[in-house]
Formats: sequence, C-alpha cells, structure tokens
Amino acid sequence: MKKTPSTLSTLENAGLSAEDQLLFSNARPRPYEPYPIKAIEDFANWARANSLWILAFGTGCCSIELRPLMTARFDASRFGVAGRPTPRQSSVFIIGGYVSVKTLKRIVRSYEQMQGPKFIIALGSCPANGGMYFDSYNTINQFDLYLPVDLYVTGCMPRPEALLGAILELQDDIKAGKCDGANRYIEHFDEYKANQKKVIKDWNMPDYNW
Amino acid sequence: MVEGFITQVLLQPLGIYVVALGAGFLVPLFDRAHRSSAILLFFLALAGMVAIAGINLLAILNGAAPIQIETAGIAPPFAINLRFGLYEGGFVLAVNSIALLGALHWLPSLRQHASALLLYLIMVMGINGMVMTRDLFNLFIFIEITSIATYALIGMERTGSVLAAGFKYIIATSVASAFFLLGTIFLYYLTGTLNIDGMVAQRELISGPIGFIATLFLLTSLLIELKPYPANGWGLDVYETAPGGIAALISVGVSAGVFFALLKTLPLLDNYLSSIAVVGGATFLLSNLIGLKQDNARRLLGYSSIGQMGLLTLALAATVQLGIEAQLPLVAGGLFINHLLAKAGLFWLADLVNRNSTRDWSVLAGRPGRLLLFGILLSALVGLPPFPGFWAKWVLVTELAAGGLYPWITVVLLGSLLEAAYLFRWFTQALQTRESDTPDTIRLESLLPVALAALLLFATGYGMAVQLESDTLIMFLPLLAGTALWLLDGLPGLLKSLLMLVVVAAGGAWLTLDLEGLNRIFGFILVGGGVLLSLATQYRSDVRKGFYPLLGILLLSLATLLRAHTSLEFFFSWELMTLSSYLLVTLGRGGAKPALTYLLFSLAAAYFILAGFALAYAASGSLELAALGDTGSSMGLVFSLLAAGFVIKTGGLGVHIWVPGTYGEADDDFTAVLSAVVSKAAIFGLLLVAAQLGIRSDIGLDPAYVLGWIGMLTATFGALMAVFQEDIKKLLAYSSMGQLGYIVTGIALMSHLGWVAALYLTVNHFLFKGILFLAVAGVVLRTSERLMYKMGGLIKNMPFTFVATMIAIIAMSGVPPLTGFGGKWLLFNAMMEKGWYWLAALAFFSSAVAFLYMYRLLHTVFLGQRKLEHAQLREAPAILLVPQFLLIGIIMVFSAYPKLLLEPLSSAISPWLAGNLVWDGLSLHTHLGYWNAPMIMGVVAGVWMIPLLFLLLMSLTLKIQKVGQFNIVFAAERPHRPEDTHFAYNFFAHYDRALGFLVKPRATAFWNSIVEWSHTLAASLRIFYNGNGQTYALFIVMYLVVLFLVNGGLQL
Amino acid sequence: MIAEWFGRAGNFSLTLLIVTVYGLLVGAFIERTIAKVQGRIGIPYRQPFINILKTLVKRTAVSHGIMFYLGPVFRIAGGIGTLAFIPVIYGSETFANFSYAGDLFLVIYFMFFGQLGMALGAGESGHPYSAIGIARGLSQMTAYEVPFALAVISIVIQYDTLSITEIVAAQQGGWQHWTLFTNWVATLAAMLAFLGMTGYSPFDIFLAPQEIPIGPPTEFHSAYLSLLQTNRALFGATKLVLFMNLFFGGATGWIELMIKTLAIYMVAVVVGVAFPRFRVDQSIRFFFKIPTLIGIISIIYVQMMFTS
Amino acid sequence: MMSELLDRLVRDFGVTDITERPPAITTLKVSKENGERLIRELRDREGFTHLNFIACTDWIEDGIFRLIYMLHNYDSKQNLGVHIDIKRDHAEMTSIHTLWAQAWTYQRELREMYGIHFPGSPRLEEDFCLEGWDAMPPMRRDFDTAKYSAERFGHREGRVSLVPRDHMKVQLYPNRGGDES
Amino acid sequence: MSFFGDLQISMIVLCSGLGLVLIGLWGILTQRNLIRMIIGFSLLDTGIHMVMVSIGYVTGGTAPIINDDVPMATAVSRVVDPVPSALVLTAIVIGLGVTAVMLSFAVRIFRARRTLMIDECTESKW
Repeated sequence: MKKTPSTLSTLENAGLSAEDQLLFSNARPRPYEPYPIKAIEDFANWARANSLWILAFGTGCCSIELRPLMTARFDASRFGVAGRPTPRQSSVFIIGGYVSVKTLKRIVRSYEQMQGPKFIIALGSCPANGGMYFDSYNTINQFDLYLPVDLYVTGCMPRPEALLGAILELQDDIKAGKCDGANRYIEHFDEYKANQKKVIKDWNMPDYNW
Repeated sequence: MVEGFITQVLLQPLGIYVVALGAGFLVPLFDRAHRSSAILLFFLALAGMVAIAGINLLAILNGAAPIQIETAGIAPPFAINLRFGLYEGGFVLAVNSIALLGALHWLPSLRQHASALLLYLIMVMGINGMVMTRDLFNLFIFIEITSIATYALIGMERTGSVLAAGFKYIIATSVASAFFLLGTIFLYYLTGTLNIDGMVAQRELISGPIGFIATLFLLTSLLIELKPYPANGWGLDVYETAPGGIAALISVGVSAGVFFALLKTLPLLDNYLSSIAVVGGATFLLSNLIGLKQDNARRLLGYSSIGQMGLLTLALAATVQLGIEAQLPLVAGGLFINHLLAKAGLFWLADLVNRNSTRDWSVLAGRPGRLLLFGILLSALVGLPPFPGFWAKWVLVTELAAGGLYPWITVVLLGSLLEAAYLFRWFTQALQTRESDTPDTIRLESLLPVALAALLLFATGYGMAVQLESDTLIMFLPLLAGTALWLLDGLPGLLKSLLMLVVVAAGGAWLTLDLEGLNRIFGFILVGGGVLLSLATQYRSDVRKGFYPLLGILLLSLATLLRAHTSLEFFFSWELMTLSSYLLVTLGRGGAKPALTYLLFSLAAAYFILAGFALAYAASGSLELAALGDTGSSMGLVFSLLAAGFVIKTGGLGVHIWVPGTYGEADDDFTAVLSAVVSKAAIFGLLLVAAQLGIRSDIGLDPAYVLGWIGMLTATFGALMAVFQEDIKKLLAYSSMGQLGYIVTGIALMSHLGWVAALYLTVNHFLFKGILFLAVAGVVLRTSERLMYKMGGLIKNMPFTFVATMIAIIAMSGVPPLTGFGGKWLLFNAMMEKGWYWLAALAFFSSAVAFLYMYRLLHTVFLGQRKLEHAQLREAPAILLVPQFLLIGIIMVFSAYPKLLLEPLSSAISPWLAGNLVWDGLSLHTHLGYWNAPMIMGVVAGVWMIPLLFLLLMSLTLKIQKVGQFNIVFAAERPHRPEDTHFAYNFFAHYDRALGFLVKPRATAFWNSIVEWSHTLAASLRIFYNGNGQTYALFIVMYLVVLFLVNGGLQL
Repeated sequence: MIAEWFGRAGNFSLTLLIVTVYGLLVGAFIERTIAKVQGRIGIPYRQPFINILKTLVKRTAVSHGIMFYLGPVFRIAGGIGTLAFIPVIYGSETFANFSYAGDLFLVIYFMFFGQLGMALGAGESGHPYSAIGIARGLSQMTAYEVPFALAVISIVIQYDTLSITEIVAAQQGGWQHWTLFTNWVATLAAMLAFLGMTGYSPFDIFLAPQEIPIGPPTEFHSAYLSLLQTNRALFGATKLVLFMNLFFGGATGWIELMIKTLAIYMVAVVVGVAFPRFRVDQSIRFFFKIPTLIGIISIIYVQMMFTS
Repeated sequence: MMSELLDRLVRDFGVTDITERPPAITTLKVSKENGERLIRELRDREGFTHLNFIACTDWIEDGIFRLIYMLHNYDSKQNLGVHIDIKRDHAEMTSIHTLWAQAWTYQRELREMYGIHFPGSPRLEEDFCLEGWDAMPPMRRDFDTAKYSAERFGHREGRVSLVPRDHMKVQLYPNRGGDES
Repeated sequence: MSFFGDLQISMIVLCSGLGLVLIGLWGILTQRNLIRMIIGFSLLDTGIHMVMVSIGYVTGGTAPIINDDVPMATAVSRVVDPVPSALVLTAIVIGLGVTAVMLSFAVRIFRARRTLMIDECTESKW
C-alpha cells in the first residue's frame, strides 16, 4: 500500500450523532518514531518481545487453541506470554479464526484501543483467505485489508505448537525491529478505514477508537 | 368640680365601672343619632378603662398601697368591697387592653350591631368585676353578668352551629353557676359573711360536712369554668364556631376572670391544692395530646386555650403548694400575659384567614409578613424566647424542681412538646404553597391588632427578662440586630448579606473577643466560622426575605451562648438558636416538613436541658453555670439529662432522624452553617457539662462510658447510613452525624487527651464540612440536582470545586498528611490510654466505612461519566469558592503545624483536666506513640513528587492523547449513554447485601410508631367530645362527683 | 541539616530499591511456585522486571484527565510512603527510614493514601468496571480492617506502645518472644485479615480479571501501568515487612527479612491456590464472623495475659 | 389420545398433512388464517405450553416459505410441529409474541434472515445477527452468497478452491490420475 | 304539724329545694327537648333559691326589722337573716335573665334548624 499523507488533523466521525461527537475524541492518530538512540530502541524491542501480553479476545473457533498454550504442556509463560483482559494493557492481538463482520467491528475497536507498539497474529485460514467460509455472506476473506497483520498462521485449525512457533517468530521479528504494524496502520489510516467502512455498514463509533 | 370628679371618681378603679356603665347607657342613645358617634364613644370608653387601669397600676407599682374600694362607704361585711392591688391591676390592665385590641379587630362586625357595643362593654366590665371584687356573691353576679353578655354576643350569630354551641355553653355555665351559688350560700351559712377576706379570716369555721360540700361546690364551679378535661367539650364547641373576636375574649378574658376568681378563693380551697394541680396538669397534658389529632384551626386554638388554662391552674396550685407566692407574678403572670396576647392574636388571625382546616392555611405561604406574625404568636405560645411564656416556664420548672415536684416537670415539658408539635405542624402547613390556593384577602390594617399583640409580647417578654436577669441587653442583642436587619429586608439580597456579615462580625467580635479558654476557641469556630461560611450566602443574589435577619440572629445568639454565665442565659440563647435555625430551615425549598422534625427534636433536647438545669438549680440553689458541679447527689441525673439534650442536638443514634431531612432540605449555603457551625453549639454544651459535671470522680464513670458508646455507635451507624444514600446532602448529613459521634466519644473520655482529640475533631469537622457543604452548594446550584447518580464527570467543569472537595475528604478520612489524621490519632491514643479497646476497634471500623461514602461522593459527582446536559456547566461562583479555599488554607497550615492548634486547645482544657501534651520539638508524644506532622508532610510531599516527576519525564517519550469520556474500553462495545455507563446508582449494592440489615430504618419506624401511638391515644381520649350538650352537662355533674369521691367525700 | 536530610533520603532510597527488587522477585517466585504446582515451568525471574520495562517503553498513551494521570502517582506514593514510615531492619539506623515521624497508627492510615488516590484516578477514567472494582475493594477493606484493627489493638495493649521499633524490640531475644508465640490469637486474626489485604483468592473479587477486567486499573496502561506494577510489588513487600515487624519478631538482617516475609507470603499463596473466590458480600460476612471473633478473643486474651 | 386430538384438529381447524415421526414428533399443516388460532388452542387447551422454536424453510420452487412452529407438551412429552405456508412474495404472518414473549426474538431473526414480516412484533426491525445489512435477506435461496461475498469481501489472490472429492482422489491415488476404481 | 313532729320549716324548705335541684338536674340531663331542658334549669334555679332562703331562716324568728320588739342586743338570735333573702332576689333576677337568653337561643335554634332536639345539634365535636 502507498503512504497517503493525512490531510486533516481531526477525524470527521461521521458515523456519530452530533451529541455523541462531544463524547468521543476526534483526534487523528499519529505514528510514533523509534527512539533516537538505536541501542535504546533495541533494548526496548527486546523488552517488548519478551513480554507479550495477549488480549483475551477469542474471535472465532481457533481461539480454542489459545488455552492449551498456557497449560502445562506448552506453557507459553516461559516466554513472557500472558493473557490480559483489557486491550489497554495488551500488546498482541491474536485473531482466533474466522472473522465475521460483526466481530470485525469489535476487533477494530479493540485494536485501536491497544497502545503501540502492538502486534497482530492472525490464526487459521479464515482470516488469511476466507478459509472454508470463503463464500459466506458474513465473514471477511482478507483480514489484512482491515488491520495490519504481522504474522499469519495457517491451518484449520493450527495446533498450539504452530501458535507457539508463531510467537517465537514474532519475538524474533520484534527484536529485529520489523513489526511496525501499529505505525503502518496509522500511516495508511485512510485506506484501512475505507476498507473497514466498506464492510461495516453500521459505523456508529468514532473513526478512531482512542 | 369636674376636675374633682375626674380624679376622685373616674380615675379611681371604680371609674372603670362608671365609664363602662355610663357608656353602656349612652351608646344606644348615641346610636339613635349616629352609628359612628356610638362607636367613637365605645372606643373612648374602652380606652378610658385601659387608661384607668394603667394609671392605677402605675401608682401601685410606684409603691402606693393597694386601693380598697368600699361601696356605699361602709366597710365589709356590711357592704361589697373591691380591691385594686398589684395582681388585680395587672389582670385588669391586660384584659382591658386586649379588649380594646379585640374591639379594634371586631370593628367591622360591631358596626352592624349597635347592641353588640353595649354587650361588649358589659362583658369587659363583668370581667373587671370578677377580678376586683372581694365579695363572693358579688363575684357570682359578675360571673353571671359576663356570662349573659357572652351568651348574647354568641347569639348574635344566626348560624345553627354557633347557636347550638352557644346553647351547650349556656347549659354548662349555668350548671356551674348553680354550683357556685350553692357553694356561696353554704359558705355564708358557715361564716356568716360573704366577704372573701372575712371568710379567710374565719377559715377554721369552714369545716365539717357542710364546709366540705361548700368548698367542693365552689371548687367544681370554678374548675368547670376553667374547662378541665374532659368536662370541656362545650368550651371547645364555642371556640370552634364563635367568631374569633368573641372566642378570643372568652379564651383570654372570661377565663382570666375565672382564673382570678380561683386565685382569690384559693385560701378557702387549700385542701384541694393537689386536686387542682392534678386537674390543671391533666388538662394541660391531655388537651395538648388531643390537639395532635385536630385539624380545625379554631378548635385547635380551643385545645391550646384549654391547655394553657390548665397549665396556669397547675402553676397556681404548685406555686401555692410550694409556698413561693412571691414567684406568682412571674409564673402565673407570665403565663397569663403570654396566653392572653398570643391566643387572642391567634384567634384574630384565624378570623382574618378564615380557613377552617389548618391545611388551608397554606394561603399564607409566600407572605413573609403574615407568616412572621403567625410564627411569633406560635413561638410565644410554645414558650420560646424572648416571649413571656419562656421566662414563666423557666421559673415554673426551676421552682418545681426546687420543690421536688419532678412529675410535674415531666407533665409541663411533655405537654409543651405536644403543644409545639401541633402548633408548629400548623405552621408547617401554612408554609406549604399549594396550587389551588387563592390569595387571601386580608387587608393590612386589619392585621394591626394582631401586630400590636405581637409587639406587646416582645415588650412584656423584655419586661420579664429585666425582672429575671441583669445582662438583658447582651441577651437581646441578637434580636435587636435581627430586627434592625429585618427592617432593611427590602434591600437587594447582596447588600443585605453584606450588612448582615458586617453586623455579625462586629457584634460577634464584641461579644466573643474577650472570652477565654474553651469559650474563646468556640468563639472562633462559631462566630468566626459562621461569618466565614456566611460569606458564601453572597452566591445567591435573590431577595431571600427573612433569611439574613434570621441568620444574623442565629450567629449572634451563638455568640451570646458563649458568653452565658447562668443557665438561664445559656438556655435563652440556646432556644433563640433553635428557633432561628428552625425558621431558617423552613426557608429551604422543601424545608418546611423536615424543619418540623428538627424543631421537635430540638425542643425535646431543649427540654432535657431545661430539666437538667432545673435539677441543678434545685440541688445547688444557684443558676451560675459554674455551680453546676455543686449539685451533690443529683449530679449523675443532671449530667445525664443535660448530656441527653446535647446528644439529641448532635444527632445521636436513635434520635438522629431529624438530621438527613434538615440538612438535606435547608438552603444549600445555610446547610454549611448548620452542619459546620451550629452543630458545634451542642458540642460546646456537652463540653461545658462535661467540664462541670462529667469529670467529677463522684459521678462515676458509667454515664460517661455510656456516652462514649453512644458516640461511637453514632459514628458507626452514621457512616453506614451515609454509605447507602443517593442524595448528596443527606449523605453529608449522615456523615456529619457520624463525625459528631467521634467528638462525643472524645468528650466522654473525660481525659486531657480525649478532650484535645474532641476539640481537634471539632475544629477539623468545621473546616472540612464547611468546605463540603459549600462545594455541594455549588454543585447543586449548577446542576439543580441532589441525587448523585444524576451527576458525574463534573471534574471537567468544576475543577476547583473538585479540588476543594477532595482535600476536604482527605481531611475527613484521616489519611495522612492532612488534619484528619491528627484527630484520629489523638482519639485512638486517648481511647487506648483509657482502656476503651472495644470503642477503639469500632472507631477503626467506622472510619473504614467512612471511606466508602467519601469515595462515593467524589466518584459519582465529579468522576465517571458526565451527563450530556451537564456539558456546558460552569465552575461554581467565585464567592462560593473563596471561603472553601480559605478553609483549605487553614487545613494546610494546621496539617503542617498542628502545634499551632493543639497548644491553645490543650491550654484551654487544662483548667479542668490537668495534663499536657508532650512535645519533642515538633513531634507530639503520648504514652503510646508519637506524631511528627511537619516531617510526615515533608516525607509525603517527597514521595509524591518523585513518582510525579518520573511520570512527567516518561510522558516526554509518550504520545499522550487526551480523550473523550466515551473513549473507554467497554468490552469492545461503545458506550451508549452516560447514564448507563456511569456506575453510580446503588453504588454499594453488595455492601447492602452483606451489612444492609444493620441500617434498616428502625429509628424512623420507632418514632413513626410513637407518632401513631400518640395519635391513636388522642383519638381515644377525645371520645368524650361527642357534641351532645347533655353529655357535656353530665360530665360536669360527674366532675363534681369525682372530686367529691377523690377528696374523701365518703369518709365524712 | 540539608546534608542530614539528603543522607536520610539516600538511605531510604536504598531501602526502597532493595524492597522493590525483592518484591518483584518474590512475585516471580510465587508465580513460579504456582506454575510448579500446575506442572508448568513458569515465568523466568526476570519477567516482572521486563514487564515493567515493557510498559514503560510503550510509545502511546491516552489520558482521561488530570486525576487519571495522577492516580498511579498517588498509588505509588502511598506504597513508598508506607515503607518510609516502617523501620525495615531492626537495630539498623540506615534502614529505620522515617519511622520516627510517626507510629504504627500512621502506617495503617497511610496505607489508605494510595488506595484513595488510585481510586480517584480510576474513577476519572469513566470506566464502570473501575468503579465497580473500587466499590468492591473498599467494601472488602472495611471488613478485613476489623480483625486487623482488633489484632493491632491487641498487640498495642500487649506491648503498650504504638512504636513499631519498640514492638520489634520487645520481640527480640529468641523466637519464643515473637508475637506469633506470645499472642498467637492476635496473629491468627491478623493473618486472616492479611488474606484479604493481599487480594489473593479467595478475596480477589475486586480485581476479578475476567468479569470486570482487573477492576480499578482496567484503563491504565503504558507508563501508568509500570508505576502500578512497581507499586504492587513494593506495597506487597511493605505489607509483609509490616506484618513481620508486628507479629514475627522483625528482622535484624536482610536475609532474615526475606525468609520471614516469604514465609508470611506463602500463607496467602497457599490459601489462594486452594480456595475459589468469594463474592464480596460473602467475604464481608466471612470477615465479620470467625476472624472478628478471633480478634475479639485476642483482646480478651491479651487483657488476661498481659495486664493485671 | 394424540389421535383423538388430531381428529379434532382436522375437524375444527382443517389441518392436513399429519405426519408422525418418532420419537414423539408429529407435524401437521394448517392454513395461514387458522394458524394463530390453532396455536393458541394448542397452548391453552391441549397443554402445549412450550414453544421450542420458530423456523422457516424457503420452498422457492413452490413460491412459499414454510414456517415451523415447534410446540412441546410437558405432560405427554409430545412435540407438535405446526407447519404454515405463506407466500414468498407476500411474506407476512400473524405475530405470536402475545402467546409466548420469547417469540419475538425468533420473529426478529426470521425478519432479518428471510424478510418475513410479523405485524406488531416488538423491535422487529432492529438488527439481530447482522448489523447494517443492506442487501436481500441472506437466507432466501435466491440470494447469491458467493457473489455477494466476492463483491463485498474480495478474493485473496492465489486462493484455490477444490472439490474435496476430486482433490482427495488426486491426493490419494496420484498415479491413477485420480481414478479411484 | 304532728306528723312532721319537730321538723323545722327551714329543713323542709331545704330538702324540697335540694329535691328541686335534683329534679332540675335530672331534667337537664335526660330531656332532649330544649324547652324541657330550660324548664329543668328553671327548676334547678328555683331549688337553689329555696335552699338559699332556708339557710337564712331562723325557726320562729321574726322579720329582721330592728325596733322595740326586737332590740339590737338580741336581734342576732331572734331575727331571720336578711342577707339570703336579699341574695335570692338578685339570684332570681339573674336566673330570669339566663332563662330568657336560653329561650331566645331555643327560638333561634328552631328557626335555624327546624328542630328543638339537643342531640341533633352535634356538628361540632371531637
């Protein structure tokens, strides 16, 4: 995707009534720069990679594979992975399988409420290409149209081992400074938003959910 | 010749008869010529009668001997003689004056009936005769003259109900007269004379069966004429139906005459003093009880009249029984004058308002002048200062106590309380605006007699004060200031407020600055604090009729309270404070009803205090407050009574039910004064009592220990009840109740440290509760809401108010480093030192519970989600914020250097409880622990600043976005309305599930059932009044029989 | 004067550092212990530090207002301040902190400081779950305060002082002088209260991670959260030190301190692992029954044993 | 007993197509006009006090929607499916939310998925499963879901759709060119 | 005379007076008609007057006129006390007045309510 410079400093929030406009922030998100000193940035990335807090939001059937991840057999907590009940404190969003339009709306909301740097792992075939629901009237077929995905894990459904592998790979990517999904989302905000609004027809929330 | 006639005849007491009869003769003649001239003559005659009585009374007061009038120039027993002494003069003057005012009031009706003029004159003359004559048969004749004139006056009304009532009245009084005549003739048979003095001189002859029967007839007759319970239905019916002018004259004039007849025949009836007292007491108590059930205004006045006469009778009998006739003018005279003016005024007012049901008196709502008159008359009747009834009741109760007649004290106080209940309920009804009311059509000039009666009440009240007290000017200063402010009530609100502040500041400073010790400290809180908080009244610029004068009276009476040296002075200021604060509460939007509860509990408190002072006087023989300690064996009782009174006033558990309504419904700025300042008066009283009595070793620990428990339970339950409140002002009200509970416990500790804690808490409570109520006033002003869950998120609009509230709440909670911690620390140390471990544990618990409501207040009002309609609210007006931030400044200073506060507190206490706070530099040491406030302040500031700086530093690397109130994580949904996103309603629902059973409104239920019981009792006690004249007559006959039996008639 | 103040502040900073690090390590240790019970390996010891670091190097944040911003500051100030008023190592001037500014009573009341500030911050976030969590937390607090207060009163009667240093001093000279053994009733009451105070299961309803996402701090993130995490470790350790001082004879060295506090902490952990969660009203009722009764007995006991 | 009931229903309501299916399910068909009356009778008189569900089948060939009201009798443990045919081009049926309050939820769903109208049913027009749906009701058989999905959600480049049967043949028997025989 | 024996005339008057008082009272208490009650009152009044007269009577006494037959010195024991008689005169006048007022009330009550029954005049009560 191309970088599109944002033309307006605030968002329209056209989906909100005049009253609701007052209650939501209409600020446009801005990308953040890496720390000026590379050593610090690397160190920060190391910390981020070793403390991955997953948002406890199971969007579809693959989410069932998240549970074994924390149990004795796989014990992801070894790698600093932990569940977090609120998006404010989470750093990884694992899209657990097919995403219906209705869920997508919530996913967008939750993703935008996470604080950067933040990462998305899309689990299973469905977010990647629609999977077995490719012709459903109600599930999206390409998740990365709507939100920046750092890592896809294929399978229907993928085993926990695959997920664990994905986490380790994500850690490596983070340490390498390659996971800039949050910034990418903001830099291409208008396209992403247009795509989201193409499928989410009752857009009754602000354009960016702070 | 003419001159001689005037001085020799007309100006003599006998001139009254000459004038009355002469005018009575001339009036019909003049009427033939011209109606107006007849009326002029009529008034001239009445004025003349007043003048004659006045001139002669003045002479007697100046030391002249009582005037003996011998008709036909022959000495008794061969001729009728009259006497005009001090008592007679007073009564005659009073009755004639009221007759003159009554005639003024009645003028519109009098114009239509020329004969009424004649009858009126005859009636007044008859009453004069009843007072002055010394001949028993002549007394009968005057009674009959008065009666016939009264009958005729009643008969002028042609409506059926009046005539029926009149007929019952005639039957009853005729039977009574018959008894009187029989008694007279038997007495004559025994003594051979009709002269009362003659009979008294031969008192020993009146004995045996005939003597017994004779005096019994006489007594029954006089008592019946005074309308004793239950043989008084006929009187009530006349009061209810007759025009106010006549009813007033019957109530005050005829009754006065009969009462005087009883007074002068009392030497003959000395065997029956107990019976008379019982009849009077029972009538007083029961009529007032039955009055509770009555909603017809005139009949209510009837019950009140009968009750007052009962009280007079009781007072008379008790005074004679105790052998203190010297006090009779003060007691009986005071009660009589009080009743005379107040009741006449009320009857006239009832005539003018012309509404039967007391509920319909709401036509007076919103008419301050009328309400003021009404209020003055009611207050006088209830016996509030500065009216004569107050002084009379004071003397009566103290003398009853001195004589050991404790049951009568109970009767008098209970009856007064009941009377206050129905009278002020009436007032409350008059205060409530109703849609359906048409404005009353009272013309201003027709209120003149009522107003004059009210003025006379003030004058006579002052007169009595002069008799009893030397320092009257200071005592009356609040009233004078209030009157002055009231005269300026037409000015714009802000100006009045300023004026009031200036007056109070100047007066208060003059009154309190030379005080010392405890009083000085309370002077700062009560007067200084009152002025400071009253600054906030400037936030309302509307007229607020009556508000500023009353506030001035309240604050100045607090100042005079501190100056009081005698218990009378104290009680006077106390009652003045009660009355003015009551009236101020009624000015609030929905204040009338809770104000009634407030008044009744305050009066109950006041009566406890009165009883306590009376007992103290009885024990020590002195009214000096400093002599409270010399009460010997009754010390415990005195302490308990006084403490009970003050605890009611602090809102102790069980008697707290007045607190939420009063604080909730009073004007918002006044609530601050009420809670932060006025409640401290009770603390002052309690300390005073504790200082004089509580610390004595011979009183024993028990009452104090009980007091300690009461205080701590109040604190706990106050906090618990506050937790479940939705109404912000009621929450603070319960909070006040709880916080005062701690103070009470502190006082109950009776140790140096405990009192320091109590005083410290007092100062602290003043500081934070002043802030809180003013902050709430601002919030309520802006939102027009009092329910907290309807607010929320106001920190964005009212940041200063929020900061003030937050600091006040930290100061209340006891979290270091602000002042609250010191209070808790001192109290805890004092309790541990004393060994009150259970109380200490309870204190821990209640201060933890207090966190709940404190957080709730902050959260539901200022934090959370702001409502859409509150988006545009502005900050509270600056004039509200200024006092708040001044108080915050004081809190900060005291937090950092509590020594500034603690040193004076400690030295103020040392005269009573020796001991000293141990200071090591700035660190305060007790037996158990230590407290270095400045250092704590420093450390806290340090540990607070460092993370803040760190966070600020980190914020530089962050992109912090200020977001809207709906930008929250809401389980991936968006919030829809602030109302359902703001967690506020029933905030502590789970706490309710766990501990809610503790705060079921048991006290309210208890008091409600008391009310219901008394109403039921009243309903069953009034079954005698079935409206049938024959039943009434039967009661009269039975009264005779009962008196006969009770006084041992069968043993003859 | 100023040098002296700097000296004290420096000493306290040292204490603060040690206690915080220790608190974080204990947290990790407990996590690992629980993991072992569940057959897992668990987090590495460095994990709590990394977590704090990670939240600190977040690059975006939102603010709901000034109180929201200050909430965590109040919270950690409460933690640091509480530690500041507790003497950590008995007999050590260096680690006596600012305990001569106030006594036990000050410490107990200062514990509320952070809670109140945090509650205000969480309140301003406008999140209903924050408010619910606070309402629950405060309610539960009133309940466990009762047995705790009774226990504290009991030992104050026993030692006739409110000074923590003196309380510790009175327990020196062998394990048999510890409050645990001289006044085991009060210790029992206090330890039951301690369960509520730590917020472990079964008394963790006010955090309730799933229903009201971790309750009060649900809106806090980034640097705010790092302060809160630090405080959680610090404040937890501080409470342990306080309990150790009051009931377990205090400590004369850091090693002793660590052993004792860990042992105290294990009580809460063991109970927490074994029991499911109480509802708020249930936990309130619980504290008002047995623990309060024990607290009452402790006062009677101490009056019989130590005052006569 | 059941047969008695059915006889009576035939007589009074003109029900047809009575089919008994084990275990304990009977279906019958009734005209749209008699439908609500019949259900009410069954509920009030015959003890079918429980509404299991309301479902619909699109018989596009016949131009009808078949509504299935599944009732349950707790005493006799009998299920009774009442079939009511309504016209596809005039898809409207009497609401039975007055009989069972929960019926309005089913009716909302049917409105959303099939476009059947139930006059008077509360909150009928509110979104139920789909939010902001702007096309033909998706459960109608004339709705082309593949086309809709392709238009709305796009198609991932490189994605291949295989017929499982053919694909598995190739997978399992690669040397025979996918011929299983 | 023999039957009454030594009964004194004053005692007879006294007793019949008291009897009249009781009859009068009985009338007032039992008769519901206003006129009858007034009659009762009149009887009561008259009874009292008789009692008064009897009190002053001295058996065998003479009129209280001081002249040669009744010298000053013995007057006290020989003459009938004049005061009660004087009182009775006044009392009769007053009684008459009261009776007149009562009757006028009765008339007015009848005009206002068309009844003379006292138990129908009970609208003000309790």
